[in-house]
Amino acid sequence: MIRVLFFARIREQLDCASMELEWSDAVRHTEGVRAALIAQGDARWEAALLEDNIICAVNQQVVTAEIELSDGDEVAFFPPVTGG
Amino acid sequence: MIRVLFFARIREQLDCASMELEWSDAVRHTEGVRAALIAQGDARWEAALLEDNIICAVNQQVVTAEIELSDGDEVAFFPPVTGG
Amino acid sequence: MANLAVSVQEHDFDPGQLQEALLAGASEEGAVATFTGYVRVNNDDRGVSRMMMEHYPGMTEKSIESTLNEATQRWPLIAASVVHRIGELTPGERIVWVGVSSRHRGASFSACEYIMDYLKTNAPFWKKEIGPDGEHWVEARDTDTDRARRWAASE
Amino acid sequence: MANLAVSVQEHDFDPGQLQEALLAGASEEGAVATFTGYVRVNNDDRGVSRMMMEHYPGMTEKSIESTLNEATQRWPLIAASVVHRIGELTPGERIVWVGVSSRHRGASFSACEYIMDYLKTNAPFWKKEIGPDGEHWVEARDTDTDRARRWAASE
Repeated sequence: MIRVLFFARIREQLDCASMELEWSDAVRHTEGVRAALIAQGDARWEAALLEDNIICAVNQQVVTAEIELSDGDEVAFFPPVTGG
Repeated sequence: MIRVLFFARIREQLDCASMELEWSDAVRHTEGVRAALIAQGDARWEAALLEDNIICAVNQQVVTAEIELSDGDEVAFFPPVTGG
Repeated sequence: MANLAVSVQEHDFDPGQLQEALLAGASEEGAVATFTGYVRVNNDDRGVSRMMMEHYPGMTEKSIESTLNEATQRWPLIAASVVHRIGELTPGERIVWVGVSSRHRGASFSACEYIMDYLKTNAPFWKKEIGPDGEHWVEARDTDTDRARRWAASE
Repeated sequence: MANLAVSVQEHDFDPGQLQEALLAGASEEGAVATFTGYVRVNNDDRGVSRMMMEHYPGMTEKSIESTLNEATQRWPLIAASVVHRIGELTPGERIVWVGVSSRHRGASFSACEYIMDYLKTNAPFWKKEIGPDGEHWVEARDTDTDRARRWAASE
Protein backbone atom coordinates (compact mmCIF):
# COMPACT_ATOMS: atom_id res chain seq x y z
CA MET A 1 0.00 0.00 0.00
CA ILE A 2 1.14 3.54 -0.76
CA ARG A 3 -0.23 6.30 1.43
CA VAL A 4 -0.66 9.56 -0.49
CA LEU A 5 -1.01 12.99 1.15
CA PHE A 6 -1.98 16.37 -0.32
CA PHE A 7 -1.43 19.75 1.28
CA ALA A 8 -2.55 23.37 1.05
CA ARG A 9 -3.82 24.57 -2.34
CA ILE A 10 -3.46 21.07 -3.88
CA ARG A 11 -5.47 19.56 -1.03
CA GLU A 12 -8.24 22.12 -1.61
CA GLN A 13 -8.21 21.69 -5.39
CA LEU A 14 -8.59 17.93 -5.02
CA ASP A 15 -10.84 18.19 -1.99
CA CYS A 16 -8.72 15.37 -0.61
CA ALA A 17 -6.17 15.32 2.22
CA SER A 18 -5.05 11.69 1.93
CA MET A 19 -5.79 8.43 0.18
CA GLU A 20 -4.34 4.95 -0.18
CA LEU A 21 -3.24 3.18 -3.34
CA GLU A 22 -2.99 -0.59 -3.36
CA TRP A 23 0.57 -1.87 -3.78
CA SER A 24 1.18 -3.01 -7.38
CA ASP A 25 3.77 -2.79 -10.12
CA ALA A 26 2.02 0.34 -11.37
CA VAL A 27 3.02 2.31 -8.24
CA ARG A 28 6.60 1.06 -7.90
CA HIS A 29 7.92 4.56 -8.60
CA THR A 30 6.75 8.14 -8.00
CA GLU A 31 5.67 8.79 -11.58
CA GLY A 32 3.54 5.64 -11.41
CA VAL A 33 1.80 7.04 -8.35
CA ARG A 34 1.18 10.32 -10.13
CA ALA A 35 -0.26 8.46 -13.17
CA ALA A 36 -2.47 6.26 -10.97
CA LEU A 37 -3.83 9.32 -9.17
CA ILE A 38 -4.61 11.08 -12.45
CA ALA A 39 -6.26 7.91 -13.84
CA GLN A 40 -8.60 7.55 -10.86
CA GLY A 41 -9.67 11.22 -10.77
CA ASP A 42 -11.29 13.83 -12.96
CA ALA A 43 -9.68 16.72 -14.88
CA ARG A 44 -8.92 18.59 -11.61
CA TRP A 45 -6.51 15.81 -10.64
CA GLU A 46 -4.65 15.96 -13.90
CA ALA A 47 -4.38 19.77 -13.71
CA ALA A 48 -3.22 19.77 -10.10
CA LEU A 49 -0.74 16.92 -10.32
CA LEU A 50 0.90 18.03 -13.57
CA GLU A 51 1.51 21.58 -12.39
CA ASP A 52 5.04 22.77 -13.10
CA ASN A 53 6.02 23.64 -9.59
CA ILE A 54 4.28 20.89 -7.64
CA ILE A 55 6.62 19.27 -5.11
CA CYS A 56 6.75 15.54 -4.37
CA ALA A 57 8.07 14.07 -1.13
CA VAL A 58 8.66 10.40 -0.34
CA ASN A 59 8.70 9.39 3.32
CA GLN A 60 8.86 13.07 4.23
CA GLN A 61 11.88 13.88 2.06
CA VAL A 62 11.56 16.02 -1.06
CA VAL A 63 12.48 14.13 -4.24
CA THR A 64 13.43 15.98 -7.41
CA ALA A 65 13.68 12.98 -9.76
CA GLU A 66 11.60 9.84 -10.17
CA ILE A 67 12.50 7.33 -7.47
CA GLU A 68 11.52 3.74 -6.68
CA LEU A 69 9.02 3.05 -3.93
CA SER A 70 8.46 0.19 -1.50
CA ASP A 71 5.21 -1.13 -0.12
CA GLY A 72 4.20 1.08 2.82
CA ASP A 73 5.88 4.27 1.61
CA GLU A 74 4.30 7.69 2.13
CA VAL A 75 4.13 9.99 -0.91
CA ALA A 76 3.06 13.63 -0.63
CA PHE A 77 2.25 16.31 -3.21
CA PHE A 78 2.22 19.98 -2.30
CA PRO A 79 2.84 23.50 -3.67
CA PRO A 80 6.02 25.50 -2.93
CA VAL A 81 6.27 26.18 0.80
CA THR A 82 5.48 29.59 2.31
CA GLY A 83 6.22 29.34 6.04
CA GLY A 84 8.31 31.61 8.24
CA MET B 1 42.03 76.58 26.09
CA ILE B 2 42.13 73.01 24.75
CA ARG B 3 40.66 70.28 26.92
CA VAL B 4 42.55 67.01 26.53
CA LEU B 5 41.15 63.60 27.55
CA PHE B 6 42.83 60.20 27.83
CA PHE B 7 41.09 56.84 28.02
CA ALA B 8 41.74 53.21 28.99
CA ARG B 9 45.34 51.97 28.71
CA ILE B 10 46.64 55.43 27.70
CA ARG B 11 44.94 57.02 30.72
CA GLU B 12 46.57 54.45 33.01
CA GLN B 13 50.01 54.78 31.38
CA LEU B 14 49.90 58.56 31.86
CA ASP B 15 48.08 58.35 35.19
CA CYS B 16 45.97 61.20 33.81
CA ALA B 17 42.31 61.27 32.70
CA SER B 18 42.17 64.89 31.55
CA MET B 19 44.12 68.13 31.46
CA GLU B 20 43.88 71.60 29.97
CA LEU B 21 46.33 73.33 27.65
CA GLU B 22 46.30 77.09 27.38
CA TRP B 23 45.21 78.34 23.97
CA SER B 24 48.25 79.43 21.90
CA ASP B 25 49.64 79.17 18.38
CA ALA B 26 51.46 76.01 19.47
CA VAL B 27 48.17 74.13 19.90
CA ARG B 28 46.38 75.36 16.77
CA HIS B 29 46.39 71.85 15.32
CA THR B 30 46.27 68.30 16.62
CA GLU B 31 49.98 67.59 16.11
CA GLY B 32 50.78 70.76 18.11
CA VAL B 33 48.69 69.39 20.98
CA ARG B 34 50.51 66.09 20.82
CA ALA B 35 53.92 67.88 20.83
CA ALA B 36 52.89 70.12 23.74
CA LEU B 37 51.79 67.10 25.77
CA ILE B 38 55.07 65.28 25.10
CA ALA B 39 57.07 68.40 25.98
CA GLN B 40 55.37 68.83 29.36
CA GLY B 41 55.69 65.15 30.40
CA ASP B 42 58.32 62.52 30.92
CA ALA B 43 59.32 59.59 28.68
CA ARG B 44 56.04 57.79 29.39
CA TRP B 45 54.17 60.58 27.61
CA GLU B 46 56.33 60.38 24.53
CA ALA B 47 56.00 56.57 24.41
CA ALA B 48 52.22 56.62 24.89
CA LEU B 49 51.42 59.50 22.51
CA LEU B 50 53.65 58.32 19.66
CA GLU B 51 52.25 54.79 19.63
CA ASP B 52 51.40 53.58 16.14
CA ASN B 53 47.77 52.74 16.74
CA ILE B 54 46.77 55.54 19.10
CA ILE B 55 43.51 57.19 18.03
CA CYS B 56 42.85 60.94 18.19
CA ALA B 57 39.35 62.47 18.37
CA VAL B 58 38.46 66.16 18.13
CA ASN B 59 35.13 67.19 19.61
CA GLN B 60 34.18 63.52 19.88
CA GLN B 61 34.86 62.69 16.23
CA VAL B 62 37.81 60.52 15.24
CA VAL B 63 40.34 62.36 13.04
CA THR B 64 42.78 60.46 10.87
CA ALA B 65 44.86 63.40 9.63
CA GLU B 66 46.18 66.53 11.34
CA ILE B 67 43.38 69.10 11.64
CA GLU B 68 43.13 72.70 12.83
CA LEU B 69 41.70 73.43 16.27
CA SER B 70 39.76 76.33 17.78
CA ASP B 71 39.92 77.70 21.29
CA GLY B 72 37.64 75.52 23.45
CA ASP B 73 37.98 72.32 21.43
CA GLU B 74 38.11 68.92 23.10
CA VAL B 75 40.90 66.56 22.00
CA ALA B 76 41.04 62.92 23.11
CA PHE B 77 43.67 60.19 22.78
CA PHE B 78 42.79 56.54 23.21
CA PRO B 79 43.73 53.01 22.11
CA PRO B 80 41.70 51.00 19.56
CA VAL B 81 38.22 50.38 20.92
CA THR B 82 37.12 47.01 22.31
CA GLY B 83 33.44 47.31 23.21
CA GLY B 84 30.50 45.11 22.31
CA MET C 1 27.59 18.68 20.03
CA ALA C 2 25.37 21.68 19.73
CA ASN C 3 22.08 21.73 21.60
CA LEU C 4 19.26 21.70 19.04
CA ALA C 5 15.53 22.18 19.57
CA VAL C 6 12.49 22.40 17.29
CA SER C 7 8.93 23.16 18.28
CA VAL C 8 5.91 23.38 15.96
CA GLN C 9 3.02 24.65 18.03
CA GLU C 10 -0.34 26.44 17.98
CA HIS C 11 0.30 28.62 21.01
CA ASP C 12 2.26 31.87 21.11
CA PHE C 13 5.84 32.05 22.45
CA ASP C 14 7.89 34.54 24.45
CA PRO C 15 11.16 35.56 22.70
CA GLY C 16 12.78 36.55 26.01
CA GLN C 17 12.02 33.17 27.60
CA LEU C 18 13.19 31.32 24.50
CA GLN C 19 16.50 33.19 24.65
CA GLU C 20 16.91 32.21 28.31
CA ALA C 21 16.15 28.57 27.44
CA LEU C 22 18.70 28.68 24.59
CA LEU C 23 21.41 29.61 27.11
CA ALA C 24 20.40 27.08 29.78
CA GLY C 25 23.15 24.68 30.70
CA ALA C 26 25.92 26.30 28.67
CA SER C 27 28.39 28.96 29.77
CA GLU C 28 30.81 29.51 26.90
CA GLU C 29 28.65 31.69 24.70
CA GLY C 30 29.57 35.23 23.85
CA ALA C 31 26.89 35.79 21.24
CA VAL C 32 23.20 35.14 20.66
CA ALA C 33 21.48 36.12 17.40
CA THR C 34 17.72 35.80 17.15
CA PHE C 35 15.05 36.35 14.53
CA THR C 36 11.33 36.80 15.11
CA GLY C 37 8.86 36.81 12.23
CA TYR C 38 5.47 38.53 12.60
CA VAL C 39 2.24 38.49 10.62
CA ARG C 40 2.34 41.77 8.70
CA VAL C 41 -0.73 43.92 8.93
CA ASN C 42 -0.61 44.91 5.30
CA ASN C 43 0.96 42.16 3.25
CA ASP C 44 1.62 43.25 -0.33
CA ASP C 45 -1.11 45.90 -0.07
CA ARG C 46 -3.94 43.47 0.59
CA GLY C 47 -5.65 43.84 3.92
CA VAL C 48 -5.22 40.67 5.94
CA SER C 49 -7.56 40.04 8.81
CA ARG C 50 -6.22 36.60 9.71
CA MET C 51 -4.04 33.80 8.45
CA MET C 52 -4.12 30.01 8.59
CA MET C 53 -0.78 28.21 8.74
CA GLU C 54 -0.97 24.63 7.48
CA HIS C 55 1.90 22.17 7.79
CA TYR C 56 2.93 18.57 7.10
CA PRO C 57 3.17 16.99 10.55
CA GLY C 58 6.34 14.99 10.98
CA MET C 59 8.07 16.24 7.84
CA THR C 60 8.08 19.78 9.21
CA GLU C 61 10.08 18.83 12.28
CA LYS C 62 12.44 16.59 10.28
CA SER C 63 13.06 19.32 7.73
CA ILE C 64 13.91 21.92 10.39
CA GLU C 65 16.10 19.45 12.31
CA SER C 66 17.98 18.72 9.14
CA THR C 67 18.54 22.46 8.55
CA LEU C 68 19.80 22.86 12.14
CA ASN C 69 22.17 19.93 11.68
CA GLU C 70 23.52 21.45 8.49
CA ALA C 71 24.05 24.75 10.30
CA THR C 72 26.11 23.03 13.01
CA GLN C 73 28.28 21.49 10.28
CA ARG C 74 28.98 24.92 8.84
CA TRP C 75 29.51 26.99 11.98
CA PRO C 76 30.75 26.31 15.53
CA LEU C 77 27.41 26.67 17.30
CA ILE C 78 26.63 26.09 20.97
CA ALA C 79 22.84 25.91 20.61
CA ALA C 80 20.16 26.56 18.00
CA SER C 81 16.41 26.56 18.39
CA VAL C 82 13.40 27.08 16.13
CA VAL C 83 9.79 27.66 17.15
CA HIS C 84 7.15 27.86 14.41
CA ARG C 85 3.45 28.38 14.91
CA ILE C 86 0.61 26.68 13.05
CA GLY C 87 -3.14 27.24 12.92
CA GLU C 88 -4.89 30.60 13.02
CA LEU C 89 -2.81 33.78 13.37
CA THR C 90 -3.80 37.45 13.34
CA PRO C 91 -1.79 40.48 12.11
CA GLY C 92 0.95 41.54 14.51
CA GLU C 93 1.25 38.05 16.01
CA ARG C 94 4.56 36.21 16.16
CA ILE C 95 4.91 33.34 13.67
CA VAL C 96 8.48 32.10 13.94
CA TRP C 97 11.50 32.42 16.21
CA VAL C 98 15.07 31.34 15.50
CA GLY C 99 17.81 31.65 18.13
CA VAL C 100 21.47 30.69 17.78
CA SER C 101 24.30 30.91 20.31
CA SER C 102 28.03 30.68 19.71
CA ARG C 103 31.30 31.96 21.13
CA HIS C 104 31.77 34.66 18.50
CA ARG C 105 29.12 36.71 16.75
CA GLY C 106 29.91 35.85 13.13
CA ALA C 107 28.73 32.24 13.53
CA SER C 108 25.50 33.26 15.29
CA PHE C 109 24.55 35.87 12.70
CA SER C 110 25.29 33.65 9.71
CA ALA C 111 23.63 30.54 11.13
CA CYS C 112 20.49 32.45 12.18
CA GLU C 113 20.04 33.88 8.69
CA TYR C 114 20.86 30.52 7.06
CA ILE C 115 18.27 28.73 9.19
CA MET C 116 15.58 31.29 8.29
CA ASP C 117 16.45 31.11 4.58
CA TYR C 118 16.23 27.31 4.54
CA LEU C 119 13.13 27.22 6.70
CA LYS C 120 11.41 29.61 4.27
CA THR C 121 12.21 27.48 1.23
CA ASN C 122 12.28 23.93 2.64
CA ALA C 123 10.04 23.48 5.68
CA PRO C 124 6.55 22.33 4.62
CA PHE C 125 4.37 25.18 5.88
CA TRP C 126 1.73 26.97 3.80
CA LYS C 127 0.11 30.31 4.59
CA LYS C 128 -3.44 31.13 3.63
CA GLU C 129 -4.43 34.77 4.06
CA ILE C 130 -8.02 35.64 4.84
CA GLY C 131 -9.04 39.24 4.22
CA PRO C 132 -11.99 41.39 3.13
CA ASP C 133 -11.57 40.12 -0.47
CA GLY C 134 -11.80 36.46 0.52
CA GLU C 135 -9.05 33.95 1.16
CA HIS C 136 -6.05 32.93 -0.87
CA TRP C 137 -2.90 30.85 -0.55
CA VAL C 138 0.25 32.94 -0.35
CA GLU C 139 2.55 32.37 -3.34
CA ALA C 140 6.19 31.43 -2.78
CA ARG C 141 8.54 34.37 -3.38
CA ASP C 142 11.44 34.10 -5.81
CA THR C 143 13.50 36.29 -3.50
CA ASP C 144 13.28 33.56 -0.83
CA THR C 145 14.60 30.98 -3.28
CA ASP C 146 17.38 33.37 -4.30
CA ARG C 147 18.33 33.97 -0.66
CA ALA C 148 18.58 30.24 0.03
CA ARG C 149 20.68 29.72 -3.12
CA ARG C 150 23.32 32.18 -1.86
CA TRP C 151 24.34 29.63 0.78
CA ALA C 152 24.77 26.86 -1.78
CA ALA C 153 26.98 29.16 -3.88
CA SER C 154 29.22 29.89 -0.89
CA GLU C 155 29.75 26.21 -0.02
CA MET D 1 11.79 58.00 9.56
CA ALA D 2 12.96 55.01 11.52
CA ASN D 3 12.65 55.02 15.29
CA LEU D 4 16.17 55.03 16.76
CA ALA D 5 17.25 54.59 20.38
CA VAL D 6 20.61 54.37 22.17
CA SER D 7 21.21 53.64 25.84
CA VAL D 8 24.60 53.42 27.59
CA GLN D 9 23.93 52.18 31.10
CA GLU D 10 25.38 50.40 34.13
CA HIS D 11 22.33 48.26 34.86
CA ASP D 12 21.39 45.01 33.16
CA PHE D 13 18.67 44.82 30.50
CA ASP D 14 15.96 42.34 29.51
CA PRO D 15 16.15 41.27 25.82
CA GLY D 16 12.47 40.31 25.76
CA GLN D 17 11.37 43.71 27.08
CA LEU D 18 13.70 45.52 24.68
CA GLN D 19 12.15 43.62 21.77
CA GLU D 20 8.66 44.65 22.95
CA ALA D 21 9.80 48.28 23.21
CA LEU D 22 11.31 48.11 19.72
CA LEU D 23 7.88 47.18 18.33
CA ALA D 24 5.89 49.73 20.33
CA GLY D 25 3.90 52.14 18.20
CA ALA D 26 4.57 50.45 14.86
CA SER D 27 2.50 47.79 13.13
CA GLU D 28 4.09 47.22 9.74
CA GLU D 29 6.98 45.02 10.77
CA GLY D 30 7.32 41.45 9.62
CA ALA D 31 10.83 40.91 10.95
CA VAL D 32 12.93 41.59 14.05
CA ALA D 33 16.60 40.58 14.24
CA THR D 34 18.42 40.92 17.54
CA PHE D 35 21.90 40.35 18.86
CA THR D 36 22.94 39.94 22.49
CA GLY D 37 26.61 39.91 23.51
CA TYR D 38 27.68 38.21 26.75
CA VAL D 39 30.86 38.23 28.84
CA ARG D 40 32.51 34.94 27.99
CA VAL D 41 33.61 32.78 30.89
CA ASN D 42 36.85 31.75 29.28
CA ASN D 43 38.08 34.46 26.95
CA ASP D 44 41.01 33.32 24.81
CA ASP D 45 41.94 30.69 27.43
CA ARG D 46 42.53 33.16 30.24
CA GLY D 47 40.22 32.83 33.22
CA VAL D 48 38.21 36.03 33.63
CA SER D 49 36.63 36.70 36.99
CA ARG D 50 35.26 40.14 36.10
CA MET D 51 35.49 42.91 33.56
CA MET D 52 35.44 46.71 33.65
CA MET D 53 33.91 48.49 30.66
CA GLU D 54 35.19 52.06 30.26
CA HIS D 55 33.72 54.50 27.74
CA TYR D 56 33.98 58.08 26.49
CA PRO D 57 30.76 59.73 27.72
CA GLY D 58 29.09 61.76 25.00
CA MET D 59 31.17 60.42 22.14
CA THR D 60 29.89 56.89 22.74
CA GLU D 61 26.25 57.88 22.21
CA LYS D 62 27.12 60.08 19.19
CA SER D 63 29.11 57.30 17.59
CA ILE D 64 26.31 54.74 17.98
CA GLU D 65 23.65 57.21 16.78
CA SER D 66 25.74 57.90 13.71
CA THR D 67 25.99 54.14 13.01
CA LEU D 68 22.21 53.78 13.39
CA ASN D 69 21.65 56.68 11.01
CA GLU D 70 23.95 55.12 8.45
CA ALA D 71 22.06 51.83 8.78
CA THR D 72 18.74 53.58 8.05
CA GLN D 73 20.31 55.06 4.89
CA ARG D 74 21.30 51.62 3.68
CA TRP D 75 18.22 49.58 4.58
CA PRO D 76 14.48 50.28 4.93
CA LEU D 77 14.26 49.97 8.72
CA ILE D 78 11.26 50.61 10.95
CA ALA D 79 13.18 50.81 14.24
CA ALA D 80 16.69 50.17 15.57
CA SER D 81 17.92 50.19 19.14
CA VAL D 82 21.24 49.67 20.92
CA VAL D 83 21.84 49.14 24.63
CA HIS D 84 25.43 48.91 25.87
CA ARG D 85 26.54 48.40 29.45
CA ILE D 86 29.45 50.09 31.20
CA GLY D 87 31.16 49.55 34.55
CA GLU D 88 31.76 46.20 36.23
CA LEU D 89 30.53 43.02 34.53
CA THR D 90 30.95 39.36 35.45
CA PRO D 91 31.16 36.29 33.15
CA GLY D 92 27.83 35.26 31.69
CA GLU D 93 26.38 38.77 32.02
CA ARG D 94 24.85 40.58 29.05
CA ILE D 95 27.00 43.42 27.65
CA VAL D 96 25.26 44.64 24.52
CA TRP D 97 21.92 44.33 22.74
CA VAL D 98 21.07 45.38 19.19
CA GLY D 99 17.53 45.09 17.83
CA VAL D 100 16.31 46.01 14.35
CA SER D 101 12.81 45.79 12.86
CA SER D 102 11.79 45.99 9.22
CA ARG D 103 9.10 44.69 6.87
CA HIS D 104 11.27 41.95 5.37
CA ARG D 105 13.96 39.91 7.07
CA GLY D 106 16.91 40.73 4.81
CA ALA D 107 17.09 44.34 6.00
CA SER D 108 16.85 43.38 9.69
CA PHE D 109 19.57 40.75 9.47
CA SER D 110 21.98 42.92 7.53
CA ALA D 111 21.43 46.06 9.60
CA CYS D 112 21.78 44.20 12.90
CA GLU D 113 25.13 42.72 11.85
CA TYR D 114 26.28 46.05 10.38
CA ILE D 115 25.47 47.89 13.61
CA MET D 116 27.39 45.34 15.70
CA ASP D 117 30.38 45.45 13.35
CA TYR D 118 30.56 49.26 13.48
CA LEU D 119 29.91 49.40 17.19
CA LYS D 120 32.82 46.98 17.74
CA THR D 121 35.26 49.06 15.72
CA ASN D 122 34.00 52.63 16.21
CA ALA D 123 32.19 53.14 19.52
CA PRO D 124 34.65 54.29 22.22
CA PHE D 125 34.38 51.47 24.74
CA TRP D 126 37.34 49.66 26.28
CA LYS D 127 37.30 46.33 28.13
CA LYS D 128 39.65 45.52 30.96
CA GLU D 129 39.65 41.90 32.09
CA ILE D 130 40.46 41.05 35.67
CA GLY D 131 41.40 37.43 36.37
CA PRO D 132 43.63 35.27 38.58
CA ASP D 133 46.73 36.48 36.68
CA GLY D 134 45.96 40.15 37.26
CA GLU D 135 44.25 42.67 35.02
CA HIS D 136 44.83 43.63 31.43
CA TRP D 137 43.22 45.70 28.69
CA VAL D 138 41.67 43.63 25.94
CA GLU D 139 43.43 44.14 22.59
CA ALA D 140 41.41 45.08 19.53
CA ARG D 141 40.91 42.12 17.17
CA ASP D 142 41.92 42.36 13.52
CA THR D 143 38.92 40.18 12.65
CA ASP D 144 36.63 42.94 13.95
CA THR D 145 38.31 45.48 11.68
CA ASP D 146 38.03 43.07 8.75
CA ARG D 147 34.33 42.51 9.45
CA ALA D 148 33.63 46.24 9.47
CA ARG D 149 35.59 46.71 6.24
CA ARG D 150 33.33 44.24 4.40
CA TRP D 151 30.53 46.83 4.56
CA ALA D 152 32.70 49.56 3.06
CA ALA D 153 33.64 47.23 0.20
CA SER D 154 29.97 46.53 -0.56
CA GLU D 155 29.02 50.22 -0.67
